[in-house]
Parts: sequence; structure tokens; C-alpha cells
Amino acid sequence: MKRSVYNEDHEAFRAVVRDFVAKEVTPHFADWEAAGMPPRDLFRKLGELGVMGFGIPEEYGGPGDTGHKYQAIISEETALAGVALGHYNVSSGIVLPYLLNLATQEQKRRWFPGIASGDIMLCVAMTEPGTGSDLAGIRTTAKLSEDGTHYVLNGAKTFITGARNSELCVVAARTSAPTAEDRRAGLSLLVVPTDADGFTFGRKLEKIGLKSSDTNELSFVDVKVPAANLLGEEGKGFSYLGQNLPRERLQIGVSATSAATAAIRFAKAYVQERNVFGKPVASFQNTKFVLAECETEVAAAQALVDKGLDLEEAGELTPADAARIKLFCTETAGRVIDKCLQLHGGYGYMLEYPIARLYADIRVNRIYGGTSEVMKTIIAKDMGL
Amino acid sequence: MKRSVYNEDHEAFRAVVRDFVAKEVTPHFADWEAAGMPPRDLFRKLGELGVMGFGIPEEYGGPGDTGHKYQAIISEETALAGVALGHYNVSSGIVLPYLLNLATQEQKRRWFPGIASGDIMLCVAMTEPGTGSDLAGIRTTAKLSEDGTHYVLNGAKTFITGARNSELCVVAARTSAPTAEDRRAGLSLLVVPTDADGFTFGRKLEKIGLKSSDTNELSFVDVKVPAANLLGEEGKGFSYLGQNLPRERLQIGVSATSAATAAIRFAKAYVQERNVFGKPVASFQNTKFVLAECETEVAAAQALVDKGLDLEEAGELTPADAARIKLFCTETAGRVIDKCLQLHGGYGYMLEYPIARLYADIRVNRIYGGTSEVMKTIIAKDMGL
Amino acid sequence: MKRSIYNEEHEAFRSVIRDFVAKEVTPCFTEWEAARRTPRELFHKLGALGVLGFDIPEEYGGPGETSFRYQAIIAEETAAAAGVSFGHYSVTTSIVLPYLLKLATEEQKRRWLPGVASGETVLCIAMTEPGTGSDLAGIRTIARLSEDGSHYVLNGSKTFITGALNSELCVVAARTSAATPEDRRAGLTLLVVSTDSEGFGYGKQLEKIGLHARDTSELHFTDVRVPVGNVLGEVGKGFSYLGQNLPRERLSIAVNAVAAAVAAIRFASDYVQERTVFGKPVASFQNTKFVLAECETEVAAAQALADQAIELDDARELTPAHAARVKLFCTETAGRVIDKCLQLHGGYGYMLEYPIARLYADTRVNRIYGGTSEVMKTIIAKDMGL
Amino acid sequence: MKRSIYNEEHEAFRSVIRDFVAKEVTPCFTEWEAARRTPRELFHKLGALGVLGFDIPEEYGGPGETSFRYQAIIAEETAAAAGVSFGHYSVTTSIVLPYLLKLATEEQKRRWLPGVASGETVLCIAMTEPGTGSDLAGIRTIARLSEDGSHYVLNGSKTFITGALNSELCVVAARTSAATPEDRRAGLTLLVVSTDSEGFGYGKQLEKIGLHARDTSELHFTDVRVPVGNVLGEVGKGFSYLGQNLPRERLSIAVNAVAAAVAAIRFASDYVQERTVFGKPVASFQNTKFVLAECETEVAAAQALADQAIELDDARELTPAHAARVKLFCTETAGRVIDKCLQLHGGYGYMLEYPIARLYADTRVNRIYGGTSEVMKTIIAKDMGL
Repeated sequence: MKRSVYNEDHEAFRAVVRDFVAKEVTPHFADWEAAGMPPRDLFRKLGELGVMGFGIPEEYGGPGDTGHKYQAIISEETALAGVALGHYNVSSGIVLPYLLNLATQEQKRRWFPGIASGDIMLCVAMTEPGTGSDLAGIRTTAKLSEDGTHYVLNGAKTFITGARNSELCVVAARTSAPTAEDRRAGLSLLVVPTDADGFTFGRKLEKIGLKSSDTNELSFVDVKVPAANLLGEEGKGFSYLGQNLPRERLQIGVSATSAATAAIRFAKAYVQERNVFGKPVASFQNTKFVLAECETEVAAAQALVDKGLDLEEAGELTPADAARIKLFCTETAGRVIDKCLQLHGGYGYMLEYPIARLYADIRVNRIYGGTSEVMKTIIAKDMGL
Repeated sequence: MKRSVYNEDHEAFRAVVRDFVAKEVTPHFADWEAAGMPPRDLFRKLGELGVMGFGIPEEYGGPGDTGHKYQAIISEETALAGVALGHYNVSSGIVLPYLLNLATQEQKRRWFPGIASGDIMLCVAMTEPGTGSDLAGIRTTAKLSEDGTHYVLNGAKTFITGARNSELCVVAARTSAPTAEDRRAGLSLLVVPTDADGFTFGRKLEKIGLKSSDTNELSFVDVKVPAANLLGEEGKGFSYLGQNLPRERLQIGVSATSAATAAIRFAKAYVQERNVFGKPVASFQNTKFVLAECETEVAAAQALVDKGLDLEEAGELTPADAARIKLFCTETAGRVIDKCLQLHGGYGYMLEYPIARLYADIRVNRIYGGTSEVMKTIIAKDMGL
Repeated sequence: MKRSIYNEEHEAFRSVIRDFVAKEVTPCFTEWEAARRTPRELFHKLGALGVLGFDIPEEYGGPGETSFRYQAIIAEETAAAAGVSFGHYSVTTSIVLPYLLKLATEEQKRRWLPGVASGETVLCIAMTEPGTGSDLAGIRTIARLSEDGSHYVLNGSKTFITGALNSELCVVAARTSAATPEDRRAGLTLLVVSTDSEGFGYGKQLEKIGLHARDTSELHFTDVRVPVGNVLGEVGKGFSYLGQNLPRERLSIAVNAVAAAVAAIRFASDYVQERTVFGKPVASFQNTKFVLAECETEVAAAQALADQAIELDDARELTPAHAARVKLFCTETAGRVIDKCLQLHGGYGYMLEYPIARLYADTRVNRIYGGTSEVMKTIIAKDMGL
Repeated sequence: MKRSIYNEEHEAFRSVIRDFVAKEVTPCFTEWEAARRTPRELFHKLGALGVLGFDIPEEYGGPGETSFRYQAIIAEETAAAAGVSFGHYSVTTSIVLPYLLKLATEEQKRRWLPGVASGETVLCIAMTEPGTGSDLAGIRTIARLSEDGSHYVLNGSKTFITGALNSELCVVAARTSAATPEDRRAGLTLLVVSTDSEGFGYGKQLEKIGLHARDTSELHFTDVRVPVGNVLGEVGKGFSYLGQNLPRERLSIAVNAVAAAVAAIRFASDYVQERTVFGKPVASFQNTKFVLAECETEVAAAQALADQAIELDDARELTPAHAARVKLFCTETAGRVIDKCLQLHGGYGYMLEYPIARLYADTRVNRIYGGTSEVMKTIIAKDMGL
């Protein structure tokens, strides 16, 4: 169905991104998957393309606030090509907004130009082994030195995406103990250079999919973090978390929908090429109906996402709206990609077919950024239940 | 989620409709269901309200072309109230458009003022016993008299909605035999007064739901229809059929979505009132999750419908778009209403609860206006499959 | 798929039932639906057929203990025949009679059971009250013992009572003393009340989505005198009696649901083979084939599960959690299958003269009564240690 | 739910297998997955255990005809233990061996079967060719008889060959004469090819979504000499031999799928009881309970269906359409159930060190291999007369 969320500028940008993906990503993607991450240089190229610093004011080398649709286009184009840009979205879509909100003038000067150019990549370390999404249970500690010049960081984190390609890591740590009244008190955010002494990479976790980005355990042993790297106010870390979640969830919805669109495209091409019993698979009624169902569900997901993009631009996207979009689009994408794989028969199980990768990759979409169950909790609350 | 398809004029109109429904429909609806149809007078009241003649030019007593959104609002408001306006939508949404497209100047003068005022209600007779949706198989014949003044109509029709409350019936009949090359040749549309000699009502069909509108068998025995009541050209009947289908399907999508919205509203009210084991049903996690899922799916359906309304207004709604909307919204409504009934427990099976009526009513939405399977066929063709 | 739970004797019984259904039920069923109840005589005929007194000992006019297989066959032959039923037969036989078998005294058995077996005495049960739903601890109907201790005086209202219009005796759950703070369930007693007692009033008949051949009513009790000799079991222990027969009741619902699904597939298979669209039989479309193949496969699984449970029931090993699994699975499956089979009928599927339409309207309640799917899940999860 | 298909002897066998899995498989399985194959020695150990030669007559070193129950137990104990497997064990034992049992001559049996039973000779099969998919009539690999009639010269390529790296013999479907216009299936012959023959080349190993402990490869044949004594069955009748054992193969896939689903539920139950969220165990949330109750119920039905089929197989009554129903239902159910159980693990469910992640990646192919769900539906619909 005809979409109406993008204007001509957006479409011009889309053409640039598509071109970049075709030249710089698709031909190398299998290598990146084998290596478990893209080359560090990818992000410098993205910096040259001007897409690393969305939201960074022009004075610091960024394009200023451009609205979220440009980022949505990047998600769409990579998903449609069946590839990914490593932890690009973590850095630009998830971590950078923390800095945009919380960094001081001095910090901005120090970090933003490098981020915009792709020389500084960002990751974030929240989850700890055993705590899951319950951030109030964080046990990593950051003790201020006696002279007040630095914090001493100790602890362990897990599920850290993109750490091996990042220069800075935003770490949630305890600067004081929680209080009886408030389990969430005492958390602070520190910006930690990944090359600091005592900052160690642990195991690289093996995942079902998303093979082209690294997911790690980290451990901190007496890491010295300058006090000037405190992000926001000490002890207020918890309140900063999740402020950007609606956008992050919208973004997941965008990319899930595009992945589903790509899956339909792959399946359609496959069933038209492939013969069974002397007839193209596409000629069977079941094939037609399954793809028609898929396309219809994706049309609804796209309408919902597009609505979300417009609401976001107007500053009207509520947290519950974002939850609805994430829940619907990721559940839809899961179903659709599963059906499109099925139409590939045995080839669908072979990773050289992009549909197999999509299947393995997409499973985590119903989990990260808040599981479907968390989304339902948010929506039910919004309904007054 | 915030909707953006309606402007202030629409919302003012909505308030009028809501008021009408609350005063003139809801209090009497159970009686209409018991009677199997609403009183004939309802449509005169709707005529006074000015909603019987959408599309009829002002010179014939109508409001002119107002765009489809006003009709959508009527569907929404009736569905949200869990009621229906008899065969209002058949007359105004399905049959009137044939007349708007095909009637001659003289016919318009003869019929439109009465239609706009609610004095002339319309129904349409296509399906015949045994032919189903295969209209090329029509066997009802209309033979032109020797003097060319009238046709003599003979045959039988079935599934005719609203015939007992209609003054005119558009009948598809054979004015000549089909040709070997074209099974569809020889069909013509005749506008037949329901009080004509030989126009007989057969059985009233018992349905699972939709108890407030009559569905009938009709038979024609030597019914004399003036030649001046031929609609469009003789023999071109088949080509006229289905021209308005995209709008009709959009309309079904609108009302299915609103019915699902109503179901969620009913279920929410029920679970908040009702206690089980000393706790409100609303306090159980399952209740919350089920309603959150439902609301999310309906949000997607609503986004899709709203997109459809905008496209329709811009003249850009393709037949495949309409098929997508109908398929998605009716399938969603089916699932959602089923779940909302379930939350009512045993009460959900009792027809005095509106959810039970919705359940019985909605089942046909996946069938009429073209089944889900027909929609899939249209969509697959549009996908190039 | 080939089933193994029936032997020749069962099949002989099946053909008796099939005959009966064809002669006595199918031809009149539409009338019964229009009348919103079966004729009372149906139960006399069922008594003559010998199917009203399963498990009633021979001394009281019954056939003695009987495998559930016979009831399963009845479910299969009624639902599977044409989506018909024996009205509230399964209520009297599978739900209420077991209370009497379990709790009635010798004297009560002599008084009631022969009539039940012959069809002279049809049974119904009154638990739910307006506003209490399935929370039986909230029952407010009161039975006050008379001063001379000879009878109870019953006052209150009940709702959702199936088959009351055709019943002679109604098992009523009533409060004989107040609930205690420690035990909300204390003070309930079961009374067997004659429906022709003075003060026993029928309220409005409830209109349902389907199941039109069985009446569902409200009841009102105004100073109804119930002899103390009609107390079932011990005074005050009513709550503990409730639900003891639930596993079999749920098995019965499951078996009915599977039979209905089997019937739906048959109706749809017949329909799609007769009916042509665009000059081709509907059956020739791949979608039709696939949908029916899916349906039949799911029903094969449901049937296997139900058959296994029938065998466990025979061996007295059907636990409440097993029965919950069987009910949940079979009713959910039947719901999906019947919906798909209706869809294959197109517009005809919405017309009640087609049995598929009736099945659709009738079976929706399967996922609700006898405990909703949600209640089943609660029971199963508990059994899983969750 | 209580199962009735196993007796004490079966349970004794089960505990042997359980031990073996715990000692020989689970500790090394991650390594095998990383290596993308099991060590060849595994099959010697399995031979010593006596599970490689089911149905091989005693005179050839096997245990004679054996109920499928033993293979079902192996499926249950491997999948259910920790989502592990014996590599391509089920291919050699359930898929390829039956061809030899059915078609081999006396001389061939003497030559091959003892080694198969002992684990000296492991089997694989090569049907699919690049570009032909499941349409076996399109096979282009050619076996040309030598002028002296002593051997065939084999040329061509195959793909999707499971376990070839660990196999000594490969059953290859090849064209010994051209297809005729009347019969596209004519001219196919089965040859038993030694994998160490000259010209027998391993192509690239295919990367799969899961099932990493079994190798899947392309094969290339370049002038491979195959003695005429290695023709299996009659020349030109290859097509008619294919698929004769499919019902059991499909039953085997179904049984594996059910075992995997059972394991998934166990992993999820354990996880949700250990894991806390917002200070409460995940198990305490109603959604968790309901989801697991649904899963367990669906798996109970799948188990009942599969058990019924195992009994039918024992009685030689498992028809192709029955087997198709069982495969369709059990693999679709396992797919849904494993997906839900993964979801309950949250982010951990996506990490391959958790067995649920492995199960998810491994079982996706169940709905595809051995005939896709769509092929199953086609078979079932035909059986229904559609």
C-alpha cells in the first residue's frame, strides 16, 4: 500500500543509504558474520555518510535534530537487504540519546565530534549476570576516590552488544547502596573508555542469530573512571534509564516490519523460480494464500509503524503506543518470517539463504527492548487494567 | 492511539449520530432483533437526519458527495454501541452507488428525492439458489415485451438482505443468453418495485446472528418491470457489478474494527465489575495480557483502516488495498471478539450481553463482501503471484 | 485414524443409538430448537432405550456400572449425526445423577433412582446465582430449618439452570448456615427439590447464542418447603461434594467437542465436493484441501487424547489435571476446526438451516462451561508445580 | 499424562540409554557442535551399545525385528536429556538401513549388515541434487554401465547429504537410463557407493540454522566406479523403492519433535522457578502458568497421537496418511511450544549455551524434512478423498 510518511528529502536519503548498503555492506556481510562483527572501519564510513550523529548539534559536527525518520530509513534499508550494520543502532539509536540528554557542555565538546565522525562508537552495560531486566538489582560498584578525581569501578556485566567495536561504554553502577524506601536509589551512569586498565572482555556469547554483532560479557577490576565522565547526576541513574525507550521500541517495530517485508520478497522470488512437480511453487494456491496473508499482516504492521513515525515526529508517541507498535510488529514479523522460510523448503534451513538468517535473527526481536510480556504489561496499565 | 483521519466537521457529525443511536436505536434494539427487522420508520428518521442520500446531488435532495468518512462514522458509532441500523448500509452503501453511477436523469428525478428522505429503501438481488458467488451462472430471466414497454421477470433469488423493508430492488437478470465466448454476456440490472405483482417473498432465512435484519428468498413470477427501470445498458450488467466493491470492503473493515473496539470496551467493563475468588477478574495477569493483545491488534487494524479512509478520499485506494483491509480487519475482529467473549465466562454466551450478539453477528464478516479466501486471491494476484 | 477403544458390543450399541437418532431426533430437531426445549417425552423414550441410568445399580433399575465408552458413543452419534443433541440429557445423566449415586442414602436411592433410570424423573442442578458466577462460596440462597425440624424453607434465586423446564428434581446448593470467617465455604448444603413444589418458580428463559434445544432458565425459590429427607449428603458439607465428578464431566464435554469437530469436517467435506465455484468443485482448490487436512489432523490428536482419557477413566485413573488437559485441548481444537469448516461453506455457513452454523453457535460454550479454559490452565499449571 | 506404551523391559533399556547420554554425549556435545559433526567413534560406541542394528536379523549380527518403541526411547532420552542428539544416527538407522533390509541380496546382507550393526559401517543417502529439491524424477546424476558390465561409472552432484563425513557407505540414487516420455520416473537405480572410492568428492559443508552436531554436505561424483554387485534392488526400479519406509521415518521425526517439546517445557519450568523478576519468581506470574499449561496440554495431545502411532507401527498398521498426520501435528506443535518456552527464558533464550536456544534452532527443520507440512497436508487431503 502507498505510504505517506516520507517526503522527497527522505527518499533522496533512502537512495544514498541503499547505495551504501549495496556497495559497502551486502558484498562483505558473510565475512562479517563469520568474524562475529563488522570491521571497525565500517563506522567511519558511516560517519562520512553523515549518519553517525543524528541529534548532535552542528557545532559539534552533527546534523542537528533531523527527526527520527532518517534513522527509520536506515533500519528499513538494511532490513530490506537482509543485512545489519553491526551495533550501529545500539550506538546511534540507544546510547547516543543518553549523551544528548545528559552530557555537559564539556563532555559534548570532548565526545560528540568523534561520535559524529564514527571515531567513537558507543555501547551500554546494564544487565548483570543473574539480574536480568531488574535493574534495581545492579551490583557493579563505582567508588569515588578520596580525592574525588575518579571512580573505581568493579563488577561484571553481560549481554553487552558491540563492546568490541566501541571506544566508550556507558556503565550503570552503584555509587551508593540502595535505601530501604527506594531500591532504585544509588545508581549512576559512567562513561568508561573500553581501553581503560581493568576493563576486560569476557566470553563472546553464541547466539541463535545476529551473528554479525558481538555480544559480550564484561568485567571491571579496579577500573579508574575520571569523575568528569559521570553522566548526569550521581545517584540518579535509574531515572535516566528508559527515557528513550519509546523511540527505541518504535525503531524495533520499524526494523521488524522491514525484515518481514524482505522475507516476503525473498519468498516470492524463491517460489517463482523454483519448480516442484514441473510447476512453479508460486502456482500453488497454498503459496498464494500464505503470501497474501503475510503481505496483509505486514501492511497492517506498516500502517501502524507509519502512524508511529508520524506521532513521534509530532511529539505525540506515548510509551504505550510504542509498546503496541513493538508488540504487534515483532509478533507479526516472527510469524511472517516463519511462513516465508517454510515456503523455501529445505533451502530455508541453510544459512546461505537470507531467509534462514532472518529467521535466526528475528527471534530476539520479541525479547530485546522489553519482551512481548513487558509490552503487554505496559499496554494493560495504559488501558486502566 | 491518537487518530488523525477525522476533522472537526466529522467529529461534530459523530456527536449527532451518537446521540441518534442512543435515543432512537439502543433502547429499541432488542425489539428489532425479536421482530427480525427494524421498523420501516427508522429509515425516515435517518432521512431526516440527512444520512440516507450520501452522494445524491443537492438538486435531488441529497448532500452531494461528502466523502466516505461520514459513512464510516455511522458504521463506527453503531458498532461501538453494539447495534445495527437494519439494512441501512445495504441501501446507502451498496445499492445507492449503482444508481449514482448508472441512473439516467429521468430515473434520478424519479428515485433520488425519495431515497434521500428515507421513503425509498433499496435492496439488491444477485445470488440465486445454487449459484453462490458465481454470478455468471445467473438464471433469472427478463424478457422484453413485444411492444418494448416492459420486461417480464421470472426466477428466484436468495440471501436478499433488507428486502422486506425496501421499496426498490435492483435485480440482476438475464436479458439474453450467455455466448460461448463470454459467459458473462447478457446480464442486465433492473430496478424492480417490491410491491409489483408476482414479486413474492419466500422464506426468511435464520442466521447465526444479525437478527435485526431480514435475509430472504425472493421469487419472481411474470413480474412486469417497466423498460424505463433498466439500469445502465442492456446486457452490460456484469460489468457494472463490483465497481463499488473497494468502498464496500473498506466499509466492512471500518465496522469490523469498531466492533472489535466495542468488544474490548464491553470486556473491560465486565472484568472490572466482576469478582472471582474475591478479586476482580481485571486483576488477573491473563486478563490484562489478553486485553492488551486485543487492543494492540485493534490498534493495527485501526491504523490500516484509517490509512484506507485517507487513500479512499484521495482516490488512491486500490482493489487490492481494500482486500487487504477487509481481510486483516475481519480476521482480527473475529479473534478479538472471541477472546473478549471468553473473558465474560458463561454470561458471554447469553444474548442479553452485547458481547454474545457481537460474536454471533461478526462471524459473517469474514464471508460477505467476498470471503477471506477471495481476498487472498485478489491480494496474491496483486503481488504478481 | 484407526481407534482401538471400541469392541463389537460397543458397535452394536452404537447402531442402536444411530437408529434412535435418525428416527426420533433428527426429524424433529429444528422444532425443538424453535421451542427452545425438547419435549418431555424424549426422556421417556431415552429411558426405554436404557441410557438414562448408567451406573445405577441393577437393584434400582439401572444397568450397574458402565464404562464411559457408552456415553462417548452417544456423544458421537448425536453430535456427529447432524449436530443434534438429546437436550439436557448429558446434564441429567453425566452431571446430576452422579451426585445421587454418590451421596443418596439407601432410602433416597430407592425413592429416586428407579424413576431416573426409566425417565420418569429427570434431573437438573442449581448452583450459580445471579452475580456470583463460578464463585460458589458466594451463594446466598438460604435454606432455613423449620422449628419442628421436619423441613427446610428455601428462599433465593438461581440462574443458568439447564433443563429445569423438563425436570422433576432439582439439586439445589443452598446455605443452611452462614459462612465462617475461616471458611467461606462452610454452611452449604445440597437439597433435592421437587420442581412442582409450591414456591418453586421459573424465571425468564435465557436466550443463548446456540444450544437452542435445551432450556436455560432462572429459578426463584419463595418459601419452598423441602423435607429434611431430601438433604443430599451431610448438612453443611455441600461445598466438599461439588466438583467431585468434574473429571468425568469434563471428559464428557471433551468427547462431545471432538464429536462435533468430526461432524464439522464431514459436513465441510460433503459441501466442498458438491459445491462448485468458477466451474470447479470447491474441493479442488488447494486451500480447501490443506484446511481440511489441518482440521482432520488436529482432530486426530484430540481424538487420541480423548480416547486415552476414556481408557484412564475406565481404569479409575483419570485425574482432575488429566481431565483438565483433555477438556482444554479438545474444546479449543473443536472451536478452531468448526470455525474453519464454517468458512468453507461461505454464506451458507451463516444460515442456521446448515448444521455447520448450528455447530458453530452451539460449541462456543464448550470452552466456558464445566470450567473455562482459563480455569483448566490454572489446574494444569498447579499440577505442573507452578 | 500417564503413558501406557512402555513396559519394564523398555524402561530398563531407557536407563541404559540415559546413562550413555549422560556419560558419552552431554559432556562433549558443545564440542561436536563447534566441530559441525560428531566424532566417528561415537558410532562404534553406539554399535557396542547394540542400537545400530534394529531389525537386522540375528544371523547378520543384529537383534532381529525390534519394536519402534526402542527408537522412540532413544529419541526421548537424547532430545529430552538436554536437547542433544547422536549426530546423524537416526539417518543411518531409521532412514538408510531399512533400504538395505528390504532390498539387499543375501550376499549383500552378509557383506554389509554385520558392519552396520557393529558400527564399522555407517550409512548415508544421497537423493537431492542442486536445483531439483524434492522432485526426485528430476535426478541428473548418471551411472553408466561399463562395457564389460562389471561396474557403473557414476557422475554428478548431490546436496543436503547428512552424515556423509562419518559414513562408509552412501546409497546414491542415479539415472541408469533416460526417463521415458510416459514415465518421468523410469531409469532410476539405487547404488551403494563406498565413500572412499576414487572420485567420490566431498563438496562444501552447508551451514544450517541449527543441528550443528551433524554434518550436511554436497557430494560430487567424478567417474566413481561402483561394482555391479552394489546395485540395490533392480536396475531402473529406484523410484519405486523410494519412500517405502517413509511412514516410519515420519513417525521417527514426530517422536523426536515431541521429545524436544517435552524437554523445552522442562527447561522452561526449571528456568521460571529459578529466575526472579521484580523480586518474584517468573513462575508466579499467571501468564507463565497459563503459557506452560497450554504447552503441556498440546504436548499431551501430541504424545497421545504419537503413542497411538507407535502401537499401530508395531501392529504393522501405520498407513502413510496416518504417519503424515502424526508428523504434521507433532512437528507443528513442537514448533509452537518450543517458541513459547524460549520466550519465557527472555534474553537467555537467545543464547546458545541455553539448551532451549539450541532446541529452537534445531527443530525448525522438523516441519520441512521428511516431507514438508505442505506435503503432509497433500497426502492427508488425498486420503480424505479430496
